[in-house]
Parts: sequence; structure tokens; C-alpha cells
Amino acid sequence: MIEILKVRLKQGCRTMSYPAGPAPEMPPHFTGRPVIHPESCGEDCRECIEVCPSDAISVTGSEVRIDTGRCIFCAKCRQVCPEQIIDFSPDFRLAAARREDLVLGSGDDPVPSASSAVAKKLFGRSLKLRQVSAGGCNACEADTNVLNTLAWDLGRFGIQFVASPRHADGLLVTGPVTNHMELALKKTYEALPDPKIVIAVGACAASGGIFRTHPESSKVLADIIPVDLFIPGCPPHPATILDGLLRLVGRIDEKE
Amino acid sequence: MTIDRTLPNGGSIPLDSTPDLAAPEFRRRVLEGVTNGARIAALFGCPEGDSVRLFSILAWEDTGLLSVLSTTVKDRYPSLTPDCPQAHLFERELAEQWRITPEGHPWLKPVRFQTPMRGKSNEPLPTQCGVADFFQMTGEEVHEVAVGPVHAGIIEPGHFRFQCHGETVHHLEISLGYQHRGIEKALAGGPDKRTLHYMETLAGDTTIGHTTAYCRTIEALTKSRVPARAQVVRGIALELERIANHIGDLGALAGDIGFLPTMSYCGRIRGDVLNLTALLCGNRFGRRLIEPGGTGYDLTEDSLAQLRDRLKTAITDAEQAISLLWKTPSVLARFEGAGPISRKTAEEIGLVGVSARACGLERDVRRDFPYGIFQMAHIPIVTWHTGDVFARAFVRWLEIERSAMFILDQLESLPARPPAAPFTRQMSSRHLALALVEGWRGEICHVAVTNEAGRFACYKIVDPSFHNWFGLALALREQQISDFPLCNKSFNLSYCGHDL
Amino acid sequence: MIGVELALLILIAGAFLCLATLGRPAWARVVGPTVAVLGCAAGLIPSATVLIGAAPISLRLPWLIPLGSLSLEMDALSAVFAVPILLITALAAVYGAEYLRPYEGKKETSASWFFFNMLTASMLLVVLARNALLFLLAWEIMSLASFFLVMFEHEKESVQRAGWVYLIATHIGTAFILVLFVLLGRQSGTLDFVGFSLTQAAPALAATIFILATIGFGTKAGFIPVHVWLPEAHPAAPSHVSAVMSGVMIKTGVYGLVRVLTFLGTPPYWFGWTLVGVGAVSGILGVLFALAQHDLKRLLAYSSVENIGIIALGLGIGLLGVSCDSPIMATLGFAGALLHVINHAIFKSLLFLGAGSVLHACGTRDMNRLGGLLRRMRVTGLIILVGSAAICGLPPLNGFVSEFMIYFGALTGLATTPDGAMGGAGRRPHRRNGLTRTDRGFGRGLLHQGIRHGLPRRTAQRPYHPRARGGARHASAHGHSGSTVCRHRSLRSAPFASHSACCIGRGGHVIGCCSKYGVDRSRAVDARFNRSRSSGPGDTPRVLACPSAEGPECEHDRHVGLRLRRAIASHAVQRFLLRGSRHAHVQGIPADKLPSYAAIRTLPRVGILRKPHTRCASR
Amino acid sequence: MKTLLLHAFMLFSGLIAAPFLLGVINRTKALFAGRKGAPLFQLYFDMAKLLRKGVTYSRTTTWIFRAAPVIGLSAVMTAMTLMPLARMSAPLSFPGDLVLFAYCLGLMRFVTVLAALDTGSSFEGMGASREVQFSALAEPVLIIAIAALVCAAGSPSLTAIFAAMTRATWQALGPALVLIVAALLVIFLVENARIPVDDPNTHLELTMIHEVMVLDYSGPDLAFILYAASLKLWVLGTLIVNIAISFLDLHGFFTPLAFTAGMLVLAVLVGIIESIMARLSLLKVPRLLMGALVLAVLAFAFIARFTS
Repeated sequence: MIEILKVRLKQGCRTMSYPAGPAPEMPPHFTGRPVIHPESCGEDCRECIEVCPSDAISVTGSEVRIDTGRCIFCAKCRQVCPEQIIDFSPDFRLAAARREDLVLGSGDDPVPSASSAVAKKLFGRSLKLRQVSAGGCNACEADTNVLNTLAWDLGRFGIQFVASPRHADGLLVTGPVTNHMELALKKTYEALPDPKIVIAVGACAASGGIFRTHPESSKVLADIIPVDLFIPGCPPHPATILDGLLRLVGRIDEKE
Repeated sequence: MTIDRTLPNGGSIPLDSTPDLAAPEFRRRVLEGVTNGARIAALFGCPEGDSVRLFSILAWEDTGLLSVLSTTVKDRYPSLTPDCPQAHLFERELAEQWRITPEGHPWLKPVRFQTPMRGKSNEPLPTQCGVADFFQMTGEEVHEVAVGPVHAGIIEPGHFRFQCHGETVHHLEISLGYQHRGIEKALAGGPDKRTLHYMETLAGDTTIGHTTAYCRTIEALTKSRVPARAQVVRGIALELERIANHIGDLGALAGDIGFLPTMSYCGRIRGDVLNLTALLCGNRFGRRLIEPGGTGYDLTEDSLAQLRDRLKTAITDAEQAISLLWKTPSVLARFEGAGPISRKTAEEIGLVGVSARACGLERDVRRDFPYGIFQMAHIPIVTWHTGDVFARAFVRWLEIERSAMFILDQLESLPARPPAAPFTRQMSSRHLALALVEGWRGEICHVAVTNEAGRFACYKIVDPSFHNWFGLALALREQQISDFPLCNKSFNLSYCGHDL
Repeated sequence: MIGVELALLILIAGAFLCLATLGRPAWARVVGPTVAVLGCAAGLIPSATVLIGAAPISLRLPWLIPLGSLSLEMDALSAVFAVPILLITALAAVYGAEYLRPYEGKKETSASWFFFNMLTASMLLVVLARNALLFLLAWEIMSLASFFLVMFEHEKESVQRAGWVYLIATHIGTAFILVLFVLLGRQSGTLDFVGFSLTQAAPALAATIFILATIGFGTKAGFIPVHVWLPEAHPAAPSHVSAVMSGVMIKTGVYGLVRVLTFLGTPPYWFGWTLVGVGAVSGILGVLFALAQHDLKRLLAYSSVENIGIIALGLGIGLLGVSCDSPIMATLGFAGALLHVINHAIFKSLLFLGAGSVLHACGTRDMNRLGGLLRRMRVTGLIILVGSAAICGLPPLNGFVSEFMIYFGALTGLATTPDGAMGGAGRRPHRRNGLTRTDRGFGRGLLHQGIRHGLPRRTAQRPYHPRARGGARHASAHGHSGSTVCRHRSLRSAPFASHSACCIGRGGHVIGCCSKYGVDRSRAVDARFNRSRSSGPGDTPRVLACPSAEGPECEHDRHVGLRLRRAIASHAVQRFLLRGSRHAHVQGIPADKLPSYAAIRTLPRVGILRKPHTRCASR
Repeated sequence: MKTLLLHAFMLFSGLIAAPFLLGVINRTKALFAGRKGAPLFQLYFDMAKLLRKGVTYSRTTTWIFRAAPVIGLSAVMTAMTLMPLARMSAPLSFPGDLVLFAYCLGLMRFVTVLAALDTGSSFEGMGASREVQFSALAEPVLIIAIAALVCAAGSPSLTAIFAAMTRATWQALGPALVLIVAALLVIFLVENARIPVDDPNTHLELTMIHEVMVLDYSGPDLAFILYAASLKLWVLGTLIVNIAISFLDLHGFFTPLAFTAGMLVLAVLVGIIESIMARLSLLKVPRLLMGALVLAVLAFAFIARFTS
């Protein structure tokens, strides 16, 4: 007991003050929200599209758009772009309630809305989630798990991961939904009592990611069950997930 | 004893230099090798016309060399498993992927419920995941508990069936495949723009391990050299990955037995160590860090200093938090004696990594088949003899210490920045290249076989979990079912690494 | 007395009438139950009258046998036992009419009805007899009749074994009782109960008689360790017979014990402690053994052992109360015990009849193969559920009331006479509650009052007055405050009345529902159950094999249905009691069911892949 | 009239404050872990939300499953009415009420187990089996501890027991009362599914005991179950705190004050225990309970010896 107290004193209280205080510092090479400079690019240059492993970039005319739902944030496009149009900012706020809001173009895109009326009304102070890993690589799962550690302490917002879908208010799905997991996912969703929400974490869950074209994961999550919140990233930084969850239930004011 | 064609870890050989043996001869030679102390690192098929060429990679720990045996089979061959249990999952995989029947295999059922890579059908296999004949015990009082695929925690999907009598588990059968994304199939014909990212997402927590193995395979096929500084950074990243995951595992083990202090602290410290990896490349799992020919990012003076200081703090914190485990009797009472595996069993089924070292087997790729920086700097091998949960936890802790010392040493003497590495994409045609890497779970084996065009004819990935899942099933025998999560966590095997 | 005689006459005559229908099962089906119901109805009226306060009725006729006289009496104590005997038997007879129908033509149902009616008559005679010889005669007829009833399916080896175990056990018990009456008779010079009195007797003789009674009657009642016949005989008998045997017949043992206690003087402390000990052991071990059972009826039989233990506990506490001059403890102890006699008769017969319905519908008593029945047998399920809750002693059902009284009696003893209850050698009983300690006669009076107060019908509206009961021959005139007694009595009577009524009503339901599951229908049900339970790997998509929590489609695992016993049983018991035989039951894999497992036979060659039990492979 | 008001106040304060105790336990654990932790009123938020949510029932379940939460809640509420707060008489009190008290808790367990079995899930069956196994060992401890109290106070009613217990009782029977409190503390941990017996936070269905039995409940049913669990925590806590604070010999206004403080201390104590201990292996839980049984029997023997 003394030993435990001694260690406790040395370790201190490590829960971060975010969102009340400053956001955690992102590492130097962090690739957050893509920034597309409004300058038009070369007409025939398709370098970024060719290099993109998850086909996230589209160029219509001279306008470049990046689908953050597909993007795995490898920043290859930044490397190859001769005009230096594409860049990645350290902004981690990427989550959006609507799939189409994930497609970012040039111009000063505001942070897309991520809130949901039912979530705000019912789950503002208590949100129990059930995690389903549907073919993920365990990175999204790991970074979701991180939120439960004392540094992030998701519990202080009343958000908890629970052991049973019956106890849950929402599903948090990771992975491209392999064919093998499709049925289990559906059943889990059906087991949730209404009203329920679904949160897609990571590029795979949002769009299939780099496995999008695989016959082994033929369906995207949103085609199987309705999704209320998309959190892009490969994997999303814990701060991205936390920001998304808090905005979903209205714990962070969207106007800020 | 016949001398087989051998190559070093990270080497490549022309395909035609490996003799195409007759199937019985192949079987005899593999068994002979295993009897003489070799271990099956990989056993896989590669399409050749309408037949399949089987390759067996034997790892000789005493010489540090790997030998390649091969045979061409049409649809059946005599199974190795009855005399060599470590082959059993490989042969099930062969049957499933290539529709080859290993005759005499006692346990021939699906591994991942994947669609076969070859059209011809000998024996239909079910493709709906989890639909299989499960081992069953009947009798009064014997009952079956089925868990999964969706579990109660934030865990990957897998299906477990326990044959129990009261709380005692007599048999555990593990059925995986839910995470199967068809990566091996997608790799054939590569490499392309996605290949590296497939490697990064084979098992998200082993990003460094798998990408290193892949890059070394490519480097072997392109005969390119990796600059010394890049080798060191790779080594540092690999050990950081090991430290982060081991700390996380120890915290999770504490969580499984409801020991809050270590669980809470370790969760946070693991995050700190992941952030060190992010310091190298901006991503907590080391995405974008390892690239063929070198590394994606270099260490700056500033990040070097930060890395050193923050690692020291993290290790000090970890030592405090983890030493509580060894000082608390109620923790030791749960750890000691739970889920034991004997050294003999471990050898027979070919365990690798922490699980093997916890059974007293001195098995570590970094020492046995040294590569990269590990040829220069040696990390002492850590073993423990009891083979139980305690051993697997304790070995993890000792490895954390050793790895941290290694990293700190390397940071002191980082080679100067070299000129950009010359990396050609032209790969040798009809070659076989292989690379072993000691990932944090254990031996990662990547084997690439190229075709005439210099593209992958097939690319075989053996995650350490592939060797070790059966170990978990055996560890549970005659244990309490309530100890399953604890045993499972002490192995902490990858589902996606197994399912691919 | 006319009703009781009439009842006896109807039952005995009816029994022989049943014999006359030999070879005509359809007649037997009508005659047997009708006679039983008529006889019981005739007997119920006078018994119930006595129970609710009428003066005891007695009949005394000279008899040809020396030392004997046909001496019958229906006093309150007899009535407590006679009412459940008649009631349960009548209900069981109605149930049996339908239950035995499938056996008609294959078995001699007429003989079965003969023995059934003889059993009823003999049980009634046992509680009425006031002469040792008559008592023993009735006792023997009761034993034999029930033996033949158990042997109904005598072609089965297990039934034969059960029957013989029962026959031997019960006669060993009878031997003790015989000795007991011989000793009593020699002491008092008569074999009439009225003459039995050991007030002045040597304590050694009282002790001997107490021990003989505990063993002799305990064998019939099922005290551990002389309970051996119970779990054998009850499952072997047809369900309505089990209900009668377990519900009321074993209570004749309790009756005998209580009756003998009234012959003895103030009991020393060790009488009470002995019964408390026997009761506690039977109660705890009974329930532990019950947990380990797979057979529904065997489980119920062990549960009877447990409940008999609780009754003995109550009697023990009552005796202790007498020994330490605590009327509250005595009253509560005896009242609880006697009330539990009635309660147990009600819910145990209810459960046995319910088990019979399950057996009828599903064709098995093996609880490992049963599950989810509540959805298919709603009424039976509900009734069994109520019975189970009652037998657990859960509030607000009747079992709780009697157990409450017994435990409350014990606690009162602790609260008021801690040293007295501990019964230290040479210690004088404490005086609390303003009691005056008197001579030993007081204790004797108290015993009677205790037992009589224990009789369930005595309610609060009737203030305590020892003389108020005509039959209280040994009532003590010593005045002591009855107010506390009355207060506690008022506590129990109200809930008792409503709950016992309630449970009797539900018992009727069981009988009503029994015919709902005829043989043909039962097969269909059986097939349906079996299919849904043993669905092979092929027809349940295993993807659904997520934990139940995963969704409405969760797999209803083939090994785990609503298996009450499995869940409750396997652990504590196995860990503490059956350690040695834990692996005894592992059986082989049905190879025909799992064709692709033929390959498993080669498994042992691969050392490490060997299945956990070589026993499996050898099959 | 005054008594009536007092009783109403006592009942309602218990009904309202019970979930708060769990908040205190969790806060203590958070403090020990070095995190901020869930809000103190989290359980209230959870229940408010659950009451507004829908329900999902498995097709395997029957009416038993639906009835169980309500029966369980009413059983534990009945138990609450029997339990006095310190020296203030309980709303419902009669000789022998402690038998009813113990049986009400038994009824709650019975319906929970039955409902778990009703789902037909192997996990819930397993949880039920464990629950029954442990409670079969825990019940005698509770009964014997209560019997020892009856012996010490000389009255078979909860209200009378606590009315009779004073500092003088502690002076005479101190060691025995300490043993009783220790035994009851073990029972408190077992019955409320706390570490070292069960882990209320675990997500591992194979190791759960209590939690696994309620895995199938959703919406208002779950709210009832959570509420009933917190009431059970409260009522068993009251038993322990009542014994402990009888040492202070307080009267009047100070009694509820001391009682409140006592409950908070108990909650903090549970939080500390959970923070410094690992969970026991399931096979070792019976040993813990046997230890508690020994404590209770010792206390009983001690009291029986010294009260004559």
C-alpha cells in the first residue's frame, strides 16, 4: 500500500486539461487536416492521383479535392506535387457527421459539423459505446483504447466502453468490414436498443481505405448500417477521436 | 545429412538453385531437419502452371542460416503434421489457399475461411467464417462455451470454443479469419503503390516490424544497401515498438486481474512511448517511417535529444509502475502457475518470441539470425523457465529494460547522415528472398518469390501469431476458464496478423 | 369420529374394489381415483374441523389381539398431518388417473391403485393410531404398500434396486421403532399411547427412547445419514406416487418423532442439540447433494432431505426452548416445524407433479437435456417456478413463513437466553421474560403447549390459554405471560393462511395441466426440443456464435439451455464433495454425428494435438 | 407524525443518495490512479438516460427476464425499509425482521440468477453458477454475523439491536464487534461485486460474475438493475456503518451526520481496497469467504461466552 502510494505520488495526476485547456501538442511530422492551396495546378499533372494508394484525390479541372474519408495521410501527394499545392496542417479536428463533408477542397474549409441532435439530447452526459472491430489492423482499436487511459480519461465526459451491446448507446466501428464480419456487425447493431448511433473510426471504416477494392471486404460500413459520425485517419490520432466524440454529443461547442 | 540450399537472413537465391524434390523426399528432408534442430519458419505454396510449388523454409538457429526445400505438387502430398506438429497450421493453410490435400493430416479445417487462390477443387471448404466442425467433448457435466467473434472489450474479433467441466477448460479451439482482408492475394503481382501500406496495416501494432521485413526482402531482391544511419533508426524504431507494446501488455495484464495502479500508469506510459515513435515520423505507430532503401524521416539533433530525455523518463516511470506487479502478492498469486507451457511443448509446436523465451527457449532472431544494426550491437536474450503468465510478463519487463538500454546506447553513437541511399526498383526475376525480423511478438518471416517479370509471383507473410495461437490453446488446458483473458493477454497475439 | 372411520373404510374397501378390476384398466382408472378422492374427502372434513379448533375425536374398541385395542384419536397433532395426507393424496390420485393411462395394458394399473389406496389408508391410520400395535401394523402396511408402488416399473433394474434399498432401509427403521415401543410398553405396562408417560422415568430410558425414535422415525423421514433410500425410491416411483411419498409419507416419520416426544419428560439440552445438529447436517448436505443431481426427481428427493432437516431444526429449537423455559422459542420452533410439514407437503408434491408433467412431455428427467421449457410449458413452468421459489423459502411465499419462524425462534433463543441456549453443563436456565422456573412438570407442559402452539391453526384471535384445548391432557396450570406468544403467533398466521391457500390453488393447476400433454403430443414436443437443442454444426450458422449479448440471434448454445441445475450445481459441490469423480463422465464423440471427425481417430499419433481425454478417443 | 416524517426522510435520503456512493468509490479509484475520473453523479446521468431509452429483448427470454428487475428492485427496497439509520428506528420494524432482511437480499439474487438462466446464454449461466456458488458461502456468514449481533444486543430486531448498541457494548465486546465488521466488509465486497471478488469494470465476459448476468438487459430494465445494485450497496453499507458508529454514542442531530460521514468513509475504503489489490482467482474466492465465516463464528463464540 505504501509502495503504491509512493508510486502514485511520483506519477502524479496526468489527465490532460483538453478540451478545457490547451490541446495536446502534435508531433513535428504529424499530418493532420489536408490544406489545398487555391492556386490551380498543371492541367495534365496527375502525379498526386497516381501516387495516392487509396484513391483519395480527385482533380476536376484544376480543382484538387481530397477525400479524408479515404486518405491514409501518407503525404505521398505532398512529396510529388510539383506545384506544392497539397499540404497537411497539424490540425487534428477531422471528424464530420456527413460523409460528403469529408471531401475537402481548396478554400478556407471550416471544421465540418459533427454533432447529432439525438446524441446531444440523450447522450450529452452519458454515452456508452460498444466497439466492433470489423477487419481493422488493430491500430484504430489501439488508439481508441488510449482514450481510456488516464492521460485522456474519456470517462470524465461520461463516455464509456461497455461489455454488452444491450448496455450501449452506440457502436464504434473500426476496419473495412470484411465479409466475415458483416453479419456479426449487423447483429450487434440490431442488439442495440434505440435510439442508437454509429461511429466510424479510421479510413477503413469510413470508406474501406486501401482495402476498398478487395473482394474480401466488399461492403462499406455506411452501406450496411447508418453512420452518424466519421472520424478519418489511418489511424486517427486519439485527439481526433476525442474531438469527434465530444463534438458529437455537444460537449465541445461547434462554433469555437 | 543432405546439405540443403541455404541463405542468410535477408538473402536471396535464384529459384532454380533450389532443387525441386519429389514429395516423399521433401517430407523426409523437412522431418530430418526438424529432428536435427531446425524450425519451420514458413511452409507455403506458390503457383507454378497448374500445380503448386511448396517451399519450406527451415531456420537453423545454431548456424544462423536458413535452408529452402521445395517440391511441386498437383493436388495432394503426404502430410508432415503427424510427425511434426509445428507444420499443422501451415498445412491447413495450404489446403485452404491452394486446395492441396496433405494426406494424413488429422485436423484439416479452415484457417481463415478464405476463398481459395486456385480454382480447382478437391474438397470443398466452407467459406462462411466460423462454420466448421468444432472439436466436441460430450458427457455429463461437460459443457461448451463459445465466445466471439465480437468480444466484450475493445479487442479484435475471433471465435473461441471451450470444452469445460465446471470452471475447468479441457480443450480450447480457436477459430479465426474474421479479419481476413485478402492481403496476400492482393500482393501478388506487386509491388505497387499500395504494397508498403499493406505492410503497415498487416498488424497495426507491428507496423515497424512488418515494414522492416518487407523492406529487407525488397532490398535483397534489388540488391541494394541500406545506409548505416537508416539501419540504426530502424533498430531504434523496432525497439521503441517493442517497449511500447510490452508496457501496454503489462498494463493490460494488470487490468485483467483488476490491479488498477499498474494498469492506469502503464496505459499512459505506453502512450508516451508511442509518442516517441511519432517524434520520429509524425505517426504513433511508425507509419511512413520505414521505406525500401532506408527510412522516410531522419532524426534531427533536436528530436534526438528529446527522444533521449523522454525515453529515460518513460522508462523510469515504467519501472515504478511495473515493479508494483512483482511486489504485490495478490498479483503474483494470479500470475504464477497460470497458463503454463512446458519447454518441450514449446519446442514441438514451434513457439516464437516472448512466449518461447518465457518457456526457457533461447530463440531470438536478433541473436540467432542477426541483421541490420543487430549485427553490430547485441541485445542480450532474456528467458525465464516457468512458461506461465508470470514468465511471459516478466520476460516482457526484462526486454523493456534491455531495449531501452540499446536505444539509449544507439542514440549516443548515431552514425553521421549518409548520402541518399541508392535504391533501384529493378528486382531480380525468378528469385526467392526472405527476411526474418524479431518483432515485439516474435519472429516475423517475409518471403518473396518473383516471376520472370521481376514481380511478386507470391509473397508469404508469417506473423509470429501464426506460430503462437496454438500455444494459447494448449496453455488453457486444465486451466480455469476465468483465467482465459489473462492467458490470452499474456500471449497478446494478433488476429489481423494471423488473418491477413 | 364418524368421518375418519368412514374414510378408512372407503379407502380399504375401495382398495379391494380396485383388485376386482384386475385386467380391466379402464375400470381401474375410474374406480381407483374415485375411491381415493371420496375417502380423502370423507376424512378431510373431520380432520379440518379438529385443526380449526374442534375437540379431538376418539374411538376406542376392544380388539381380539392381546395387548391391543382399536384405539384411534384425531387430535390437533394428528390433524396437522392428516390434512396434508388426505389433501395431497386426493390431488395426486386425480393426477395419477391421467398419468397412468399410457401404462394401461402394459402394466397392472389395478394393482397400483390397490396399493395407492392402501397407502393412503395406512398413512391415515398411522397418524390416528393410539395403540402401539395398531401403529406398527399401520406402519408396516404403509411401508409395504409404498414398496409395491415404487416397484411399479419392476422390469427396470434401477427400479428393482431402488425398491429393495427402500424395503431394507424402512425395515431397519421399523426394527428401531419396535424396540422403542417394547421399551415404552414395558415401562408403562400398556401399549396404549394414553398410558405412555415417562415423566418419572429414569433419564437413561428417556434418552434411549429418544435415540431410537430419532433413528427409527428418522429413517422414514430421511435424516442424514439414514436417508439412503429416499433418492433411490422417489425417482423410481411414478410421479404421483413420488409426490405422495415425498410430500406426505415421509412426514409420518416426523409425526412419530413428535408423538414420541410427547411421551417423554422435560427434555435435556442434548435432545434439542441433537435434533438441531441432525437438522443442520441434513439441511446443508441435503441441498449440496441436491445440487449435484442431473435427475430432476432425484434432485427433488434430496431437496426433501433438506427440508426434513429444516423441520428437525425447528423441532430441535422447540426442544431447546422447552429445556431452557423459553415459551417463545418453544412455540416458534415447534410452530415453524409443523408449519413446514404442511408447507413442504404442498410445494414438494407440487414440484413432483410438475416434474411428472415435464417427464411426460419430454420423455426425460435428465436436466442436462432439458431447457427452455418455460416457453413451451407455460403453466407447468410457472407452477414449478412458484414451487421452487417457495421451497427456497423466499418471501412472500409459504416456505418463507415457516423458515422465518424457525430461524426467528433460534434468534430469539440467542437474544433472550444466550447461556441457556448454549446449554452449558450444570448451568441453570436463565430467567427472562418474567418466567418463573418451576419443576420438571412445567417443561413437560411447555412441550405440549409448544407443540400445540405450533399447530398452524391457532391464531391470534384466540388468546393463549392452556386449558382451552380439550386434548391438552398435560397442560400446565402455571400461569405465565402469554402475550408475547400471542404477538408472535399473530405474526405468522395471517401470511400463512393466504399463502398456503394460494399454493394449494396452484397445486390444483398442476393437476389441471397434466392432461394437456398427452403421450402423442409429448413425443412431438420432445422431438422439437431435441432438434433445437442438438442442432449440429451444419444448421446453425456459426457466425452467430457471438455471446448472447451480441444480439437477438445469439446462439442458443446446444449445451446450455435453461439449465437450472447445471449452472447452480456443478461448482461448489464438485469442488467440495466430488473431487475424485470429476472426470468420470467424459464420454466419447458420437462419430456418426460428426462424419468429418473420422480423422480424429488418428490424432493420438500427433502427441501434441491429442485430444484432452484419451477416453474420448477410445470410444 | 414526527416518526412518520423521519422515516419518510430516511427512506428517501437512502433512495436518492445510494447511487452517489458508487460515484464516491469511482472518484477514489480515479484519485488513486491519478486521473480526473467520471463525475460523481455519473450513475444518475446513466439512469436518467436509460429510462428514456428503448429496450431490446432476446427472443430466447420469457416474462421472467422482464419481471426480474422490478422484483429485484422491490426486494431490495423492502430490505431498505427494515434497516435503521444508526439509532433511528427503521420504517418497518418487528422482531425477526433481520430474517426478512436476509431473505429479501436472497430474493433479489434468486430473480437475478433466474433471469440470467432465462436468457439461455452460456455466459450468463456461468455467471449465475458463480454467483450462486459464492452466495451459498456468503449467506451463512451474513446470518452468523447477524446472529452474533442479536446475541450481543439481546434483541432479534434490527432497530432494537442498533438502539441497544452503545459504547458500553463496544467496551465489553470490542474485539468481537471488530471481527463482525470485518466479516461484514467481506460480505459487502462479495455481494456488491467489488474487487477482490469481482471486478465491476472488467470487460471480460469469461471472468465476470455479477456483470455477466445482466449483460442482456437494456434501457429502463438496466436502469432498474443499476439502481437496485446501488441500493444493495447502500443497505449493506448501512449495516456496517451502523455497527461502527454505535461506538460514538451519538444522539440527536449528530447521528445522521456521523452516519453520512461513515458511509462516505466506507465508500472511500472500498475505493482504496480496489486500488491496491488485484482480483482473486475465482478458485480462491471460497477461501476468502471461509475466512469471513471463521471471523463471524469467532465473533459469535466470543459474544456468546461474554454475554451470559
